[in-house]
Amino acid sequence: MKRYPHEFLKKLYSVMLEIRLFEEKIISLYPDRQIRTPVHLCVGQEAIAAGVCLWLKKRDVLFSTHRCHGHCIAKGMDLNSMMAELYGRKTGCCGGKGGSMHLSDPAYGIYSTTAIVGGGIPLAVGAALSLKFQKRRDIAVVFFGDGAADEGVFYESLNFAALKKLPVFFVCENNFYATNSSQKVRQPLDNIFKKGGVFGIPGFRCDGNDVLEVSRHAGRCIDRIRAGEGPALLECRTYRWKGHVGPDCDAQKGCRPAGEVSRWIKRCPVKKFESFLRKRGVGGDEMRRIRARLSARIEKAVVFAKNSPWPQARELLTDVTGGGI
Amino acid sequence: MKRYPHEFLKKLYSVMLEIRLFEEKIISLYPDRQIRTPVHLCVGQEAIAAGVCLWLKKRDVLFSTHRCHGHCIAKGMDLNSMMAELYGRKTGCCGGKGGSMHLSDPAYGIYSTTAIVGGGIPLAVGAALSLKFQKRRDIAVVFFGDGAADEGVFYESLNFAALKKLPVFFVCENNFYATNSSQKVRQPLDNIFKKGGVFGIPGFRCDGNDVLEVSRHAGRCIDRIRAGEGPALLECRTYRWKGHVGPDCDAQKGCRPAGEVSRWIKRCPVKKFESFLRKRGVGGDEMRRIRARLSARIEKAVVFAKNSPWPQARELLTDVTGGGI
Amino acid sequence: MPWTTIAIENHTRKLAKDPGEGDERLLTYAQALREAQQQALRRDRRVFIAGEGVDDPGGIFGSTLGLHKEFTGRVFDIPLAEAAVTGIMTGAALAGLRPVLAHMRLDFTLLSFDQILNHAAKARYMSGGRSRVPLVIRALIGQGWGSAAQHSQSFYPLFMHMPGLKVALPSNAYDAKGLLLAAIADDDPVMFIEHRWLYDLKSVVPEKEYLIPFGKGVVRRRGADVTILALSLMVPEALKASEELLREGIRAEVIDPRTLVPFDEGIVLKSVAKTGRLVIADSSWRGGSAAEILLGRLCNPLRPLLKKDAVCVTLPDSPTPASPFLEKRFYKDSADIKDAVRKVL
Amino acid sequence: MPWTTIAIENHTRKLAKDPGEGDERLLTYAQALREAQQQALRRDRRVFIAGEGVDDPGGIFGSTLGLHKEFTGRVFDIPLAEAAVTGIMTGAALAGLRPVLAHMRLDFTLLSFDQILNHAAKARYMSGGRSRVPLVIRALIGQGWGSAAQHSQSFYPLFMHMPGLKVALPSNAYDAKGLLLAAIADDDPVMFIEHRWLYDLKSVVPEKEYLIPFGKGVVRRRGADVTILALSLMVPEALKASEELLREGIRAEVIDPRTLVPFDEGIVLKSVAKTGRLVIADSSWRGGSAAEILLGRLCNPLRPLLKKDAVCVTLPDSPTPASPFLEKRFYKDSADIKDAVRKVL
Ligand SMILES: Cc1ncc(C[n+]2csc(CCOP(=O)(O)OP(=O)(O)O)c2C)c(N)n1
Ligand SMILES: Cc1ncc(C[n+]2csc(CCOP(=O)(O)OP(=O)(O)O)c2C)c(N)n1
Ligand SMILES: [Mg+2]
Ligand SMILES: [Mg+2]
Repeated sequence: MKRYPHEFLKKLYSVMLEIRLFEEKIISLYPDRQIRTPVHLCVGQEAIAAGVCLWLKKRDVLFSTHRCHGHCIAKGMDLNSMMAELYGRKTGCCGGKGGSMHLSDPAYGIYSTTAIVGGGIPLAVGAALSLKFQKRRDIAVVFFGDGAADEGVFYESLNFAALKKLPVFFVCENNFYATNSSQKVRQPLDNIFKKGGVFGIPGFRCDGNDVLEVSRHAGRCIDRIRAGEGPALLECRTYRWKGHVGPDCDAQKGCRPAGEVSRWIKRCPVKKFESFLRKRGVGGDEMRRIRARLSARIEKAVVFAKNSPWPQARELLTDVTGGGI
Repeated sequence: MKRYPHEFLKKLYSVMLEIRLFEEKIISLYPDRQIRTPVHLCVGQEAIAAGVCLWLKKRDVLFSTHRCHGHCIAKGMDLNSMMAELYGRKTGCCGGKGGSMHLSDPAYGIYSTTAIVGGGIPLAVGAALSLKFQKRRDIAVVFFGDGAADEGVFYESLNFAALKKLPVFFVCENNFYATNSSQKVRQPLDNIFKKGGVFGIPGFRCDGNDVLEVSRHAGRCIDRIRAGEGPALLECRTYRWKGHVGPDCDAQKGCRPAGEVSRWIKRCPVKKFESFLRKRGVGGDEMRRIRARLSARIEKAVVFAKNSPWPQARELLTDVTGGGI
Repeated sequence: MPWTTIAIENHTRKLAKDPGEGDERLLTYAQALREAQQQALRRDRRVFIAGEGVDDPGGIFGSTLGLHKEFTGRVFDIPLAEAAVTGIMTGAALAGLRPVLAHMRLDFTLLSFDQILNHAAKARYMSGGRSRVPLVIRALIGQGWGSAAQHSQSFYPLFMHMPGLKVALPSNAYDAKGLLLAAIADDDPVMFIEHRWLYDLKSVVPEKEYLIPFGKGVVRRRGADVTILALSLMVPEALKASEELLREGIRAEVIDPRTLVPFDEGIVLKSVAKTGRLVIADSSWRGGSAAEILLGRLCNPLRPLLKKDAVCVTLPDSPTPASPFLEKRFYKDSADIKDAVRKVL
Repeated sequence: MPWTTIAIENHTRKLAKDPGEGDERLLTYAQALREAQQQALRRDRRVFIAGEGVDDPGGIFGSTLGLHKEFTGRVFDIPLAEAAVTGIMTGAALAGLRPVLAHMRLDFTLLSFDQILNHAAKARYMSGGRSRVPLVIRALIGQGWGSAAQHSQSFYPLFMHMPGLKVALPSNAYDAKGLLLAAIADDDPVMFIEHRWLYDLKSVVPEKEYLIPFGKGVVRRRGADVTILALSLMVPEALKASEELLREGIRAEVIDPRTLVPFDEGIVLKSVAKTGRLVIADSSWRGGSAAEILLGRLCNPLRPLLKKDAVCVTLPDSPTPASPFLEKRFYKDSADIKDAVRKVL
């Protein structure tokens, strides 16, 4: 039985739970119609963000997707500014201009979050080029869905990253669907982790609902990348509990086979880790304390957001360009 | 020693030689500045077009590239209309509108020839979709260079073709350069034939300067595809003798390592096959007769082209659209 | 050909008749699109529909709902590979089929601009007219609820600069059906640009098949005081504005060109000859907007007709903001059109 | 910042002074581009140049020739993957570098429109101004010798409808250098559109670094009878036309806006206020051309100034034909501009 430091386990748990609670808070608030931005929730997928970002420093670069809340939280972004962004406020991380799909914060290495499927992949490769160019020892990580593995830029980016041996970590969150399209009707083989092989990029696959397994794989890949050995690809198999967009589950609409969602809910990454933690002597009290602390922080973020001012009308036209020389 | 029917060998030889002589004729005429269109010659690469198209019927579909002369000849297109197209005449296969990079003739299953690298690959997959849809037993073949294996549409197309099990044959003419960029500075691994593997597409590699080897591989792939077993990919390794564009060799400009061109010229596909033919009892006389017949036909095409009228001025604006309903 | 037996709409008959009047059958825009595709699929074995989500429980907001059940294998989902898929549809069209490719958002078509402009739009010309690309690309414009910068673009003006391509911009259910059938019947590639906010609007839609010819605009409302040339979602906004203006005694004439390429210049000039005033209501960005392009094209013939400067109602030159506060200021509606009308009077 | 010490060109000083006059140093357009990049590479460690063929014996028609030798690892060839490479350059720009991406033909940029419009142009806005994309995309327009439909497009008007993007269109060596340095110094993405036929033309180019501000046009030749607003290759054609017209006693004023986004409206209006006549010479397709867009934008302020209808010289609405016979009829030159001038007088 592998030994993990107590603090390590608590950190993992705390990040994963923070994501879960953040998303659940959105679910409970959404009916108020004050969060007016399309939310792509990652409930059920939290272990991946937590297990990967555990190994990242603030200076490392991260690119995400339309389903970005979890990655931003795990990278350390400020909850207040995230929540305010969902509320469209001036104090939001993007000043209210980005919304749920484009959460970003350069201070945490999240320069731009794109909702174009696959679009973030070359951006991350480019950031990695910049890091290498500047001889920084930081890395770039990009999260993307199984849908992005359909897109040509994915392959072009793998090719380029391998060619230039760039410090970039490709993390695929395979939840088996792109909107309502199952992976099977889009890809002839279920082997995303192997797609980098023909470019010489090592690929790994893991249970994306097992945060320890994710962190183990991610840790190894990231060590390799930091050591200058070039890119790596990790496919994490997981499942989204909610509909593609919005706070409801869409299974009853016939979007997914009956029973599939409930089967995956039984494999809840948070619950699974909680029972592991219990076995490792992290007590129920301690977990409850963590949960209470996180809930309070999220509650505070909601209050912050709601009390924040709107952008000013003139800001509609600022930040289009910088004016130039 | 495998036995080949005499007619089979002569057919192969004749097609390959026809391509060579056609390109050489262009080289000799180009200084007259009457062929005013950028010519991308395939001298040195003839065995591939010949070895693949040997197995195609008129109704089969073919897509090509900027370097299309050889493919069009091997598919049976009319030399007169090809040459007239190079001369920009009304009688050209595209009425003078296409030029060297866009030779096409729907009567021979060549619907549109694109000079955008990789652009023809999805077109071929789409044509294959159409063939399958119409329950025709014909297939689509697409030729492309090593450069096209850099492009995302190549992978997207492989994915789609494999997914739908389409009757399409991907033939890569790997001449190790895209303009002056060596494959090495564009691709981390030299394994184009394997790129379909992750989609479940069988891949093969052969000596593209050995017409028998090409035809053997192509024949097997095409049989498979016609039998409804889905796409196949063949990488033929070859070399272009001339510069990327135009009638001259560019090696002395420093575009390629010294000696590389001459090494490949020693591996001339035509000469190589001629010495094989001699061993199989095809006499020098017979070869000379074939050559004379082809030369005469090409000469006739030049006369035809030069004597052909220009398009009419009003044709500048025809064929943009068809007018509609 | 299976298409020659459909009546082409008698253009003049529809003049001044608002869709929605009469006691005939009402359909939503989404239903009309669906019916057009259903009838095309029935009429012509070469027609098929591909697109992300065409066969899912949403059915592209209802516009393809359930069609995959009636037409097995002819209405199918695709990988997220917009570039290749557009090429694949173009190749299928070259080789004899009549594909309809559907995009949930116009924004995603940017991934396929090479296949649209370098390939589909040019194949006929490059082949000297011997090849054809009867391809329809349907794409929706999204709007609102913080869709933000990448899910709400309405850059249809870009398609006005692509020789070989036709562009339809249906503004109501009746046109949606007739233009889509005409687009599918057409031998050239057509960008068929829909607006999500029109999807639930109803108008009278005949059950029979009918084709609306490209390049023929329609006068949606007659009036003598001012001409409003409106595009896509701006058509119902202009109609609303003109109703309200009527209460102030201002009679606006509302013109819907229905297609941007080809464009019906005559109908605009005829109207302005009468009114002497022009407002163009267009929901694309100001710089390089359809409004600027059309005003530039018509600048000379308009000069002697206009009594006052023309006014363009467009989106400002910025990406779409997410915040509802900014979004409200970004978009234009009937109130902006009314203001514009008052300016030109 | 390494850029603040470069003088910004004194706009007014250059007015009415043709590049090419004087006894100073002459460089070709290609050499000027090369010098700009060389100086940028020297000045700023963050600058690098990527592109197919930038380090080959051609060096993008001389414009990057040999730079890879002086700047090891900072001038490099790329795979043929225009979509991802544009994204990669954008990502590198977001993360602190200042990339210059070079395309041999504008046509190939279509593969990267998603990265240009959905990503590079919007990243600043979507981040609320916290991120920047100091990226320059150089692209050449090809012309002639049967380049045909896919190697000769000049669809720069498309980039006029992309908020967040700037567009430069240098017409001579002096501008090529000053605009390229300014584009590299700029914190926003710039489409830098060159014309192959300008590459060998020479003008006076100071050795020192200088920046030409975006959005400031220049009067290339003074004249009181007619204004010719000319773009890119049409600038030298317009100058040729105006010289020949002078022999007929017609004094044309030639205006070069130098950048399309931002666009210097004032310089055009000021000129037309004097001449009362306007010809726009633009080598993009008529439909949706820069000429139509600009005429639409200026339509209102021009109305009281114009004594005669403006005339646009553009390409016809067809793909480029290959045949030299048709090609000659497709392209426009000084003769067409002269005809247009005669029409507006
Ligand atoms: C290029 C592109 N095509 C289509 C869409 C519409 N779209 C938004 S999210 C999505 C599904 C993406 O699936 P996946 O990459 O697996 O991520 P997931 O939503 O499952 O996390 C699609 C198709 C898009 N945003 N971009
Ligand atoms: C998308 C695109 N990028 C760049 C070019 C310019 N170009 C024309 S041919 C060519 C080289 C193609 O190399 P390859 O595919 O290996 O074919 P080859 O010329 O070697 O036969 C390039 C880069 C192009 N036509 N299209
Ligand atoms: Mg998914
Ligand atoms: Mg090659």
